Amino acid sequence: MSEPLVKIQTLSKRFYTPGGLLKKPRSMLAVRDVSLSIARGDIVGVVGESGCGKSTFARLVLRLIDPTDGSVCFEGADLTKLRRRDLRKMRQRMAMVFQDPYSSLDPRYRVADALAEPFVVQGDRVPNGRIADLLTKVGLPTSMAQSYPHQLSGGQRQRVGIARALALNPDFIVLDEPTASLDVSIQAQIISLIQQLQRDLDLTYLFISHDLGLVRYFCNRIVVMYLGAVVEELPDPQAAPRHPYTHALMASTFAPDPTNRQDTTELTGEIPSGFDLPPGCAFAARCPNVTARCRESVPVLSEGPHPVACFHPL
Amino acid sequence: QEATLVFASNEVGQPTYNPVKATSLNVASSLIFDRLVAQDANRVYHPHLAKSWEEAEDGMSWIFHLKQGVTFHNGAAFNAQTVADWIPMFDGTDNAYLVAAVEAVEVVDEHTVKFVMKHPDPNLLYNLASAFMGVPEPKSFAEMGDNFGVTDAIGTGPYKMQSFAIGEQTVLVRNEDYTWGSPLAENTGPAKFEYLTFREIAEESTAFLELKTGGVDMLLSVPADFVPEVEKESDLKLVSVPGRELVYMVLNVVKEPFTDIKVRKAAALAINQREILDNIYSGIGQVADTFLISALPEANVADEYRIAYNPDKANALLDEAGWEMGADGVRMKDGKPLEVSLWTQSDSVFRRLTEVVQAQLKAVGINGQIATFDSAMIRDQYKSGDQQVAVRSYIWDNADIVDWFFGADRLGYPNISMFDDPKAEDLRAAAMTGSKSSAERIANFTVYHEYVLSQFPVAPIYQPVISVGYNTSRITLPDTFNAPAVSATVLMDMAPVE
Amino acid sequence: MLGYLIRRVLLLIPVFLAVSVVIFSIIHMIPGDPIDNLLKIGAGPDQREIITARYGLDKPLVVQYWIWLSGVMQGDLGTAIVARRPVADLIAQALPHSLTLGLCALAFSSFFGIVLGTIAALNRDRWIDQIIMTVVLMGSTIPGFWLGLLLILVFSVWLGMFPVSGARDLSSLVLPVLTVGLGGTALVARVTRVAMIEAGQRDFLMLLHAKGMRPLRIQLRHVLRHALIPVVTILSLRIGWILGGAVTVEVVFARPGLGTLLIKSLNQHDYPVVQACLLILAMAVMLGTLAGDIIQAAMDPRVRAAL
Amino acid sequence: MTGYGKLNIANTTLGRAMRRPKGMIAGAWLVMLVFVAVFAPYLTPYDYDIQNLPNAFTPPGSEHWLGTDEFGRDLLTRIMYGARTSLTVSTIAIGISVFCGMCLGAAAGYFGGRFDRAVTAVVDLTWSFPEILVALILVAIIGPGVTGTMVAIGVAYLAQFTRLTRAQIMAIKSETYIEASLSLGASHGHILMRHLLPNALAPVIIAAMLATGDAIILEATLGFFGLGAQPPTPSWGGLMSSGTAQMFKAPWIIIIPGVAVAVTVFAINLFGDALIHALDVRARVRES
Amino acid sequence: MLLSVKNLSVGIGNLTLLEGVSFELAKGEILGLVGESGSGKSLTALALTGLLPLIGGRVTAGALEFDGTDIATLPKGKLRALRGRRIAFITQNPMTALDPVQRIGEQVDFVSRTHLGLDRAAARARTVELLTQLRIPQANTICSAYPHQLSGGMKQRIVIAMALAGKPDLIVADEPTTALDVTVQAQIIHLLTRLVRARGLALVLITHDMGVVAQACDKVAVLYAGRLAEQKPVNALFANPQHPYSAALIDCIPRDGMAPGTLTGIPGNVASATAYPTGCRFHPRCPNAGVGCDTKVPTQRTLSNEGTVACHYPLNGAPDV
Ligand SMILES: Nc1ncnc2c1ncn2[C@@H]1O[C@H](COP(=O)(O)OP(=O)(O)OP(=O)(O)O)[C@@H](O)[C@H]1O
Ligand SMILES: Nc1ncnc2c1ncn2[C@@H]1O[C@H](COP(=O)(O)OP(=O)(O)OP(=O)(O)O)[C@@H](O)[C@H]1O
Ligand SMILES: [Mg+2]
Ligand SMILES: [Mg+2]
Ligand code: NI
Repeated sequence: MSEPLVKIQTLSKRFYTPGGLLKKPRSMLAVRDVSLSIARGDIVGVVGESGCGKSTFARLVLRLIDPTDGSVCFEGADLTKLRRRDLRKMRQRMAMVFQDPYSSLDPRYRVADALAEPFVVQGDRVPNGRIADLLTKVGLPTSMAQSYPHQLSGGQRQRVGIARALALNPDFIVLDEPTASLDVSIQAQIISLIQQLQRDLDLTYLFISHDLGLVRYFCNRIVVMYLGAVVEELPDPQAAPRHPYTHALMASTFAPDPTNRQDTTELTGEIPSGFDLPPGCAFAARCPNVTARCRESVPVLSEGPHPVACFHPL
Repeated sequence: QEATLVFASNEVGQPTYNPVKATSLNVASSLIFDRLVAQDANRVYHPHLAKSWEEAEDGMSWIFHLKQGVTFHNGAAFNAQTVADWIPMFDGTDNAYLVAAVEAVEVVDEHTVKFVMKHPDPNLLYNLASAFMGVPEPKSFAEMGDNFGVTDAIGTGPYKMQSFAIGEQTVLVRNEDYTWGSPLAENTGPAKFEYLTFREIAEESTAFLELKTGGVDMLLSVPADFVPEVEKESDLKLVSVPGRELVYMVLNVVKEPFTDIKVRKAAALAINQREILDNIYSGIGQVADTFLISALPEANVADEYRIAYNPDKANALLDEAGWEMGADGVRMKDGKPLEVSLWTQSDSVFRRLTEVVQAQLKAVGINGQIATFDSAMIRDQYKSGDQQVAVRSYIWDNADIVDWFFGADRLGYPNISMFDDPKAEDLRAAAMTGSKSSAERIANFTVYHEYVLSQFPVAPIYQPVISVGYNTSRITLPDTFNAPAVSATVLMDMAPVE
Repeated sequence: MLGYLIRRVLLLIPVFLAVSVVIFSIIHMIPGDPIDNLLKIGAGPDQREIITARYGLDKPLVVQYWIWLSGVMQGDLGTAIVARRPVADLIAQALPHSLTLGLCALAFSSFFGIVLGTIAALNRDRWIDQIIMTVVLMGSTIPGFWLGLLLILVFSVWLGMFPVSGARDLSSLVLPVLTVGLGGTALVARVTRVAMIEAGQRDFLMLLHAKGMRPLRIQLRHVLRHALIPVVTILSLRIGWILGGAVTVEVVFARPGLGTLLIKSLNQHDYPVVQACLLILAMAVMLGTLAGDIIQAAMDPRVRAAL
Repeated sequence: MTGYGKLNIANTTLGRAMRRPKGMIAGAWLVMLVFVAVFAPYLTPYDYDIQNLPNAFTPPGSEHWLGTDEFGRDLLTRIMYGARTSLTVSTIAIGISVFCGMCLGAAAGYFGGRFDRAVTAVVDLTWSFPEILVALILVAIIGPGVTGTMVAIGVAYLAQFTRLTRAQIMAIKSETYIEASLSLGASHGHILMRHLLPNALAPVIIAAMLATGDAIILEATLGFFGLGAQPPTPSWGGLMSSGTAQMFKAPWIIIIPGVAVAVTVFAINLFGDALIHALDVRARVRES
Repeated sequence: MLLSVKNLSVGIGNLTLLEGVSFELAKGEILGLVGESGSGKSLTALALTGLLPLIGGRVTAGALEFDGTDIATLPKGKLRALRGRRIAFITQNPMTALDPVQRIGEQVDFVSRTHLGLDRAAARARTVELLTQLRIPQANTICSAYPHQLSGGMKQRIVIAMALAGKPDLIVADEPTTALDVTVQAQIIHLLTRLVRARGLALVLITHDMGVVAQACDKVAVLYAGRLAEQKPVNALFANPQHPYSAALIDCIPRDGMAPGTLTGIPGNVASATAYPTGCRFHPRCPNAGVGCDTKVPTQRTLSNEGTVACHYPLNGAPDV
C-alpha cells in the first residue's frame, strides 16, 4: 500500500456550549479519536445516525473547524498545522459538497457567479469557457449559468454544488449527505453522476450518509460511527457486520422486496445525549447483547482488516 | 369660594416657600408672608408691617415702628423680637446680601426695632420690600429646618399654606384673622376667597387653554402672544400691572466688528423697537430706550442717551466704519462679510424675537447667525466670550442691575458685553459704595447708566407689562392696581362673582 | 427556576453599576453649570464658590460619583441643586403620575394592539386587515406632541370633554393615555399580527385540526397563546420606551411626571435630578426585561428548560 | 465575467416596489417631496427668511396657499425649505447610524466572543430607552443645531441597526454557503463583504427606510423643543414649535407642518412595506 | 369497503393539483401511497381527512366515500366530529407536530375527551394505557412532560397515540418516518403495521420510499404529478411493475449486490404543478415514451386483473394507442 492521500489520526472535536453569566458551560465530544487513511481513488463511506458527528468529522477533515486533538495529513502535509495562506492554497486540492442544496448557494449569486467564486477566492481569473465546461460536466445546460438558485430544482442546485466543488480540479472531495434532501429518483441521478465523475476524473471521496444501503452500493470501504466514535470499519461493502449497531442498521434498512419482509427490530431505547454520555460503551443502552462489562468500560477499535469496537462482536 | 390661578411661566418649579433660603419666590409667597414695607406702582415705599420708619442723618441706623396686633398663622405674636430674630437668619444664605449692611438689630421696645448699620445702605428699603423679606415665624422656622416652606410655611399673610407639590400646585387657605393688609389694596381684612389653588403650567399655550376652557380662573401672566386671544373672549378680561422685565440686545465690545463703537451704535440704532413691540408683543407694553425699566428714577437719562431706531444713521455709521454694502445685502470690509453670531435662549418667545432682530440687523447689512441654547447652557457659553450679539432679558427693578451686567469684575457672565471701561468703573464705584442717601444714589446711578448707554454695549428693546387674565364669570378685580407687580396687593382685591 | 431567578436578580447588580457609571458620566459631559441658575443678581463673587462647595461640585468627578453612588446605595438620591430639595421627594412626587400614565398607556396599547393585531391576522390580506393595519400605521406616524396638541384642540377646546392639562383626576388622563398609547398600539398590533400569522403557520396546528378541534378554539387557545410570547417579549423590552416615550406628551399636557421633571432638570443642569430620573428609567427597563423573561419562561416550557 | 456578486437590489427592486399601488402612491409622494425640496427656490416666488411683519398670520388663501407664519413668511415656502432640512437631517442621521451600526453589528455577529457580548449588552440597554430621551441628552451634550440633531438621531438609532445587522449576520453565518465559501479558501474579508453584508443588506435597507420615517418624527420633536435647526432655517419641527404659541390665532401654522410630517412618515412606511414585498425572494418566485 | 375514493380531483385556486385519483381500502389493510415530491400525496391525505380548506384547497370532483358517506360533501361540523374520531391523521414531522407549550398528556387527552366524552381522569387513564401499549416507558411521567423533552421517535409515538385515542377506523399517515433516523423509522413502521393488523384498522401510509412500501403495505398506489400512475397489490407491483414510472422508482433503491453504475435514477426533473406537460405527464422522463404520449392523457386500464395502470406503452403489456 502506497502513501495514503489523506491520513487522519486520532481526530477529536469537543464543542462547548457557551455558558453565559447564568448558564453553566457544557461540552460534548462530537468526534472522538477517529483515525482513518484514505488512499487515492478510494471511496470511503461514513454512516451513522443523525447527530453522531458525521458532518463534524467532515469539517474536521477539511479543517473547516479546528480539531481539539489529532491531525489530518493531506499528501503528508499536516492540515492542522498549516499556516492560513498555505491552507488556502491547499484548498484547491480538496472540496466539499454539502447536505442542503437549498442553503449551500448564496441566493444572490447567479450560477455563473457561484461557479466563479472558487477562482475569485483563490485570486485567480476564471479560465475561458470553464463555467460552461463545468455545467456540462454535471449535466446542466449552459444556459443555466444566468439563473438564480431559487429558479433551480433541488437536484439542479446539488449539481451546481458539485460543479463548484470540481471547479479547481481537486483530488479529494468530501460529500456530506449530498442526496439527503432529494427525491429518491433524483438521489439516484446524483449518485450516478458522482460515480461517473469519480471514474472520469480519478477523484477520491469521503462519502457521508445515514443510508447504509446507499453507502454499501456506492463505497469501497465503510466506517460506521456512533455518538462521535467509529464502532466498525467494514473493509468492503458486502462484509458481514460484526458490531451489533451495524447489524441493527442493516436490519433497519427496508429492502424493496415485499417477498422478503422483516418483522422485527432489535433496537429499543434512546440515543443518549452527547453531553452526558454514560460510562462504558455508548451503545450499551440500546444493544441487544449488552453485558455488565459494556456498561463499565469503553471498548476500543480492534486492529486488523475488519476493525470493530465491541466486547462481543458478532 | 375658591379660585384656581396659574403662575407665570417663569415662576414654575419654585422649590420652596422659605423666603430666607429661596433663590426664587412666586406670587403665592406674598400671600403667606407679609413684609415690613410695600411698594406702590410708582415704586414709592409704603408701610405694611412697619407703620413708619426713620433713617438717621448719616445713614448709620434705621428705626422701624411695627404694627400692633399682628399674629402669625400659628398664633405667635409678631413684634420687635421677631424682627431681631429674623434678620440674623440670613447669615450664610444666598440672600445674605440683602441685609449685609445691617450690623445688628436692636429691640427698642415691643413694637420698635433699630437697625444698626455697618455702612449706609440707601438700598435698604428696596431690599426690605423684596419678596425674600417676607417675615417667617422664627420659632417654627428654627424647628422645621429644611421643611420650612415645603411641608408648611408660617407667616403673617392673608393665606396659610395648605399643600404644596413642587412643579404642580400650591393650595392656600384663608387666614380668617387677617386684618393688617397693606393699605395699597382696597381690602385690608381677610381675603375674599377661602381657597386659592396656584397651578404651575410651564407650557404657555396650555395655560392659556386652561383659562379659555374654564379649567382655571386666572393667569397671573398672560403671554403677550395670547393677549389678543384673551381679549377676544367675552368672559375673559385682562388687567395690566407694570412689569420688572426688560428685553435687550448685548454687543460684545471686545469682539470684531463690535470693537468699533460706530458699528455698535449702528447695530443698536438698527433695532426697530416699535416694530417688535407691535408684532412680537401684540403692542402690549412699551418700547425700551434705556437699560433700566422706566419706572426707576435712574432711567430718567438725558435724551441724547436714549437709544432709538434710526436706520439712516445706522447705515451712515457703518459706511463710515468702512463696511460697504454688498450685493447680497450683507456689508463687506476687506473682503470679509459683516457676519456675527447671534445668541439667544431656546424658549420660543426668545427665538421669535431673535428672528426679528436678525431680520432688522440684516436690513442694515449685518448678517446674524442664530444659535440657541437652553437657559443653563447659555450662561456657561457666555463665559467663553465667543458671543458677538445676544438677545436677552432680565427681571429686576433696581438700578444696581447696571453694575451687575456691566461691572468689569464679572466679564463673560453676567458681563456678556465684556464691557471694561476705566471711566465706567469709577462711576460704578461711586454709585455702588459712594452713595450715602437715596437721592445721592439715584444721581450717581443715573450718571453711570448714561455713560454705559453712551458706549453702546447694549441696545434696549422692549419693556413688557404683566397682563393678568381672568374669567369674569368667576372673579372680579379692580381695573387698576397700586402695585409694581402682581403680588398680595393685587390678589387681596380679588373677589368671587356672586 | 428559583435558582435562575436569584442569579438573574443578582445579575442586575453589575448592570446597575455599569448603568450608573454611564449615566453619571454622560450627565457630566453636558456643558453648563447649574450654579449659574442659583446665583442671584447682586450676589458676590464668593457666593459661587460657597454654593459649589455646598453641593460638592468642586470635588473630582470620581469622588462625586462615589459620593452619589454610596448615597444611592443607601436610598439617598441626593439633593437637587436648583430645586434644592431631596431628589427622592421630587421623584416620589413625579413618579406616580408617570407610572399611571405609563401603565395606562401600556395597558391601552397592549389591549388594543393585541385585539387589533389578532383581528387583522385572522382576516389576513382581506380589507379589514388592510384597514386596521393602515389605521394603526397612521397612528404611529403622527408625532406624539403634535397629536397631543391636536387632541387638546379638538377634545378640550372645541368639545370641552376633557381638561386641557394637569393630573388631578382621571379625566385628565384620557388624552395623554390616548396620545402615548396610540404609538404603542401600532407596535403591539404589528407584532401581534405577524406573530399570529407566524404561529398560524406552525405545523402542529394541522394536527389540532386533525384531532377535530374547533377552529376558533385553535386560534384563541393555541395560536394566540404562541403569538403572545413574542408580544410579551417586545413589550417587556420596550417598557422603558413606553414609559420614557411619554416625555414629550407629559410636557404637552403639563403633567408633573418624570418626563417633565427630567426635561426641566436637564435644562437647568440639575445633575442629581437628571441622574435619578435616568436611573429610575433604567431600573424600569431592567425590571421590565426581567418581568418579560419571567413571563416568557412561564409561558414557554422550552424557555424554562433552557434556564 | 458576469457581474460577480454585484449589488442587484436597487434598480429592479425599486421598480418592483413601485409597481404595487401602495408603493406607487407612497413613492410618488416621496419623489415629489424630494423634487420640491431640491427645487424649492424655483418653485416658489417667496423667500423663506424675509420677514414681512404686517403680513403675519394671513390664513390660507389664494395669495399664500397655506397662509403665512408669525413673521408674514409664506408657510408653503417654509414647508418646502423645511423638507430640505428634515429630509437631509433624517437621511444623513440614519445614514451615519446604518453605517456605524452595520460595522459594529457585523463585527459583533461575525467574530462573536467577548466583543460581541459587550456590544450586545450595551446595545440592548440603549435599545430599551426611547430614542427621544437618548437624542435629548445627546443634543444637550453636543448643542442644538443641525449637526447636533443629526449626530443625536444617528446615535439614538445606532442600537437598532447594530442589533439588526448582528442578528442578520448571525443567521446568515450559519447558512451552508458561507461554509462552502470557506471550504474554497475564502478569507474573512471575502465572506463579510461578498456574502454576509450583501445578504444582510435588504432587511437593513428596509429598517433604515422605516427608521428614516421615525427620524423625521424625532427631528420634529427635537425641533419642537427648540433644539433642531436654528432660525431662520425652517424645519418641520421648528415650524410646529413656533406654531404652538399661535395655535388659536393661526392653527394652520401648527397643523400643516404636522400633516406634512405625518403624511411623509406614512408614505415612507407604505413604501417600506412595498419594499419588503419586493425584496422577498419567495414572494418574487410566487409572482413570476 | 371502508374507504373508496372515486375520481378524486383537488384544486387550489384555479390550479388542479390532483386529478382522477381512485383507490379502495378495506379494514385491516394498508395502502401505500408513493410518488416523488409534489406528486400530490399530501393533498390526498388532506382530502381524506377533510383538511383541504386549511391550505386553501377543495375537492373539485369525485367522491370520497368513507363507510358509505361521502365526506367530500359533508358539512363542516359533521366532518369535524368524524375527524380524530373515526379518521385519524399522523403528520410528517413529529418534531413540529405537537404544541410545544402544552403538556403531552393534555394533548392526547383532548381526543378522548372530545370524541369519546370521557372525563378528565378517564381520559388520562386511557392516555396512559395507550402510551404503555406503544411501549413508551413511564407513561405517567411522560404525560406531564413537554414535547421538547422527548426524542423524535418518542414524539411520533405520541402522535400515533393521539391518532389511536379516538378509536378510529381509518388512519392516514403522511410520511410518518421521513424525519426520523433509520433505526427509529423501522421501529415506527413495525409498530404501525402491528397496530393495524391487531386492531383491524385501515391505514393509508404515505411515503416516498419504495423500501417502506415493500415492507409494510398490502396495496400500493403510485402517484405521479397529481395523477395515479399504477395501483396494485404490493407483491404484484414489485414483481411486475407495468408503469415505467413504478419500475424506475423501484430501481432507484440500491439493493444488496447491485453493480456500481447500475443505479441511474429517473432522468429529468419532477414536473411542476404550474407547468405540467401535456398528455401523459411522465412522458418527458419516460424511457418508453412513444407516439401519442405527449398528446393523449392515458386512462386507467386493467391489464392484469390485479390492478390498474395508466400508460400508453406499459411494460409487459399491450400498448394502448
Ligand atoms: N458548532 C457546534 N457547536 C456545538 N455543537 C455542535 C456544533 N456542530 C455540531 N454540534 C453537535 O455535535 C453533534 C454532531 O453533529 P453533526 O452535525 O456532526 O452530526 P451529523 O452526524 O452530521 O448529523 P446529521 O445526520 O443530522 O447531519 C450534534 O449533537 C450537534 O448538536
Ligand atoms: N398551498 C398550496 N398552494 C399551491 N400549491 C400547492 C399547495 N400545497 C401544495 N401545492 C402543490 O400541490 C402539489 C402536490 O403537493 P403535495 O404536498 O401533495 O405533494 P407531496 O406528494 O406530498 O410531496 P412531498 O413528498 O414533498 O410531501 C405540488 O406541486 C405543490 O406544489
Ligand atoms: Mg450532518
Ligand atoms: Mg407531502
Ligand atoms: Ni463574467
